[in-house]
Amino acid sequence: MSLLRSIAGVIALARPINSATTVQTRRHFKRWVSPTLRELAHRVKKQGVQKPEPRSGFVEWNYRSELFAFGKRLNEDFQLPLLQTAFTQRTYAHQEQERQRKLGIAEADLQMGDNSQLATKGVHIAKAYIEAYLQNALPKVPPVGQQAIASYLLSTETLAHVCTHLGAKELIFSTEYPPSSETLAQTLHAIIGALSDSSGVERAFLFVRDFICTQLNQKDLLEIWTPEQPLQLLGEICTQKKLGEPEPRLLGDCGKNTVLAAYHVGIYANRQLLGKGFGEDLQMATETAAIDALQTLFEMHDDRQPFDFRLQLEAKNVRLD
Amino acid sequence: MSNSHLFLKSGFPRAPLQNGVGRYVCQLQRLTLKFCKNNGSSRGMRDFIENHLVDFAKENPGIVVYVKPRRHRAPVLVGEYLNGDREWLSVRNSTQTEISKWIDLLKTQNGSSSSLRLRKMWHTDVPSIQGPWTPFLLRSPDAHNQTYPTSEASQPLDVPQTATEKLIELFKQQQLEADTVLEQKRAE
Amino acid sequence: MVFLNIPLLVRARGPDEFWRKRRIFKLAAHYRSRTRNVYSFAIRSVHRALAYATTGRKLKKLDMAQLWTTRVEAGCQQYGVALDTFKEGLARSDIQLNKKMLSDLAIWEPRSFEALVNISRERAAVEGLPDIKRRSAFNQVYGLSNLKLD
Amino acid sequence: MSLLAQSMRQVLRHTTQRATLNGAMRALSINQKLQQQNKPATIDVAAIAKEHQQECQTVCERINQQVAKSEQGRLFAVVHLCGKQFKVTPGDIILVEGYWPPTTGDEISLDKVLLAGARDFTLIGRPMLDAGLVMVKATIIEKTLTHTKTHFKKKRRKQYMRINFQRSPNTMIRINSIELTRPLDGMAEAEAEHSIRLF
Repeated sequence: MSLLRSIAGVIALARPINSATTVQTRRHFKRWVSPTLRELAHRVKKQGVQKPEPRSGFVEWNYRSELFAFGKRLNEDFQLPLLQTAFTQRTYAHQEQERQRKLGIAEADLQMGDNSQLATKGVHIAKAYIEAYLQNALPKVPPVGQQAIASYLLSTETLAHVCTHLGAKELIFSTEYPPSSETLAQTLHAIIGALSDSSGVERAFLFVRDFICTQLNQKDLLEIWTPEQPLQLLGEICTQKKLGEPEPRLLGDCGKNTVLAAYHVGIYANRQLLGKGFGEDLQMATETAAIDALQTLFEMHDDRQPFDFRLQLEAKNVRLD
Repeated sequence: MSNSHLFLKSGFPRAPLQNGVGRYVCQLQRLTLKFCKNNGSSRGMRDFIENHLVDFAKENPGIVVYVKPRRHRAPVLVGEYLNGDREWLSVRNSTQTEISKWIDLLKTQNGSSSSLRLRKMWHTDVPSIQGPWTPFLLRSPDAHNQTYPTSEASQPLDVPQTATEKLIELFKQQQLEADTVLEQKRAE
Repeated sequence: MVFLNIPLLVRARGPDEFWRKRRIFKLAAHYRSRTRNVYSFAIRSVHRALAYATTGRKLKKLDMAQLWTTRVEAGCQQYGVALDTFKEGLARSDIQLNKKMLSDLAIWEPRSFEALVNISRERAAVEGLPDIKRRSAFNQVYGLSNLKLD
Repeated sequence: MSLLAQSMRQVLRHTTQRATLNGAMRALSINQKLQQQNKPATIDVAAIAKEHQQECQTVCERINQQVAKSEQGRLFAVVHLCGKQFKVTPGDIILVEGYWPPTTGDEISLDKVLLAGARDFTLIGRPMLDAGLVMVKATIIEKTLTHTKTHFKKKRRKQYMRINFQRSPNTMIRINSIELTRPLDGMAEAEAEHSIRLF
């Protein structure tokens, strides 16, 4: 009996196997795949956090076409050698020269330009244009305010943010990777300088407007620059403009002696309402009311005329001294 | 250890670097086409490379295109974006039309959008122009220094006119008309 | 001719079910203890979650619509206008703003909302809609005085 | 009962110097016409119509002056697009779901404007503002597919389970600018040509 059963067993087993062979062999996930992958992942985790390696180290990397695409992406036309110098840092240039000297290459063709002059030119153009733009867009804001906004726009974080989002992180020749925000900011200045050299100052102005000034789109100007002592400043301005002495009045309050007290204070100058503000206590409410009044006087409110980013500023009123 | 990173992230619509405000910049930076030279599943990819890749590269000079033949590996599209996202797309056994469609999608994307659940369909940083509604907006200032309960505020609303009031009103009207008639007589 | 001897036929366990189960485990990663680790538990709660998600997408639209109506009602209550009078007034002066827009205006642009209430109240008065005379419950504190109706 | 919309006059009682007007001229113009039909003859209709006309003209002048001096500040508009209405200001992002022909980089102008407003005035269209009055310019910045939504149906104990995966396309639009192109000119023009706008 057992013999019969074993023969039946073999036949039964044989049938699915050759049926599998007749059907186009379906390739399944092999059973060794998931344990192997798990082991690999475990080893990678054991190695700990790795330093991000540069994209330029990959096999599929062609620097010349990346430069070409960088220019075309922003639909500007650069001269490629100029653009390449804009991307090379001075430290990297020195390092390269030492290495080539060690290899004994003749001193003549050792020159490897770095982006310092281009960067200074770029800084110059960007600063001039941004000041002219702010003067044109926010005429009533005092010079201190315009200066604060301009310095915000030209600060290293904003420039680094813009530079990474233009895709320059991979193209920069610098000693350390990923490039620090100073190198990124300097590279953006160098790109502006290179652009003004290769296709004129007009294009450089448009570039600055389209990529740096647009960071102010729908931005709350109070976050960038809040006047320090709003009340005194308001007093001075009222005397200057002869609006009469500003005096706060309580417009409304609720939950007076509770934790969540709210006071609504309005500031009037000879019976004309200048600004309204809320606050937990009277002092803070008058503070916010004064800031609100200043905002209306300087036209810095959210509901002011929005920035016009399609505006062509003529070169003449951008002082390039 | 929380596993929330495994789940689908949710967020709000954002455009990188205020794209579109100044000028529109195509966000796809690099496109890599990996395929096998003789495997059947890469046939669509091979056709696409022969027929359409050159025109695609000509039309979009801002995108760097890399072609990477690999033996016995599935065909793959990898798109790298300006904000650092990397979109991996397997195009196994797909025809060249499908591949060109997927490449158009990669080209018009701002980043890998398949990993973000949008919670809102619009975004603004300036929601209010006339100032948001506040409880103090419609409160008249003179209501501020009233100490409740005041008699005037505690009257019921829309009480229908009682009969006596109606009568008084009618009588007053008659008085008025009588006076006007008298005046007219005196005027003539 | 393939000679199948016994060691070869010991076991053939077919494809690795790790990948099939992984899809369910990824969706159940944030569940509690056994429903996160045991497949039979996980698949039940995952199916339930996916069903909830599918119906939830429809419910969300209804909830939002309800939220907008309550906000518009609160907005026009300040001016002593009932919601249906308000909507009827707007419809008759063929202003086709939907509920979402009306609630947005009520919150973020109160002056424009006041103008709309004015128009609809004028229209209701002209057309003689029924409950136009009803005064608001908070008349002298809130906005009715703004409208300066008779 | 004075049927004139009080919104013409200063609305906020406390002394805010920002006068609040309502530019609902067309609402008024049609308003008066209706009044004439069901008003008893005793009231002098022409006087009321004249007064309304006067009121509308003053409002329009004030708005035109403000726009001429470009003091109106930021404008917002309610725009009807692909079946949905959006409240937009310059610099906003809106998403349109489903297949939509315009591709990335296109500059379009949205002309189904239902309502436009600023800090001090609101233009309410009935149902839409005139064709060229408000110019809303926008650029298309992204066309993607949404994340994969699972449509899952299951009937317990009936061996019935269906799951469909879906990624619907959507388009992201950046609103560039909203401006008033023509000065407002009261009702005279509104009645004259009711051009049928084909959409």
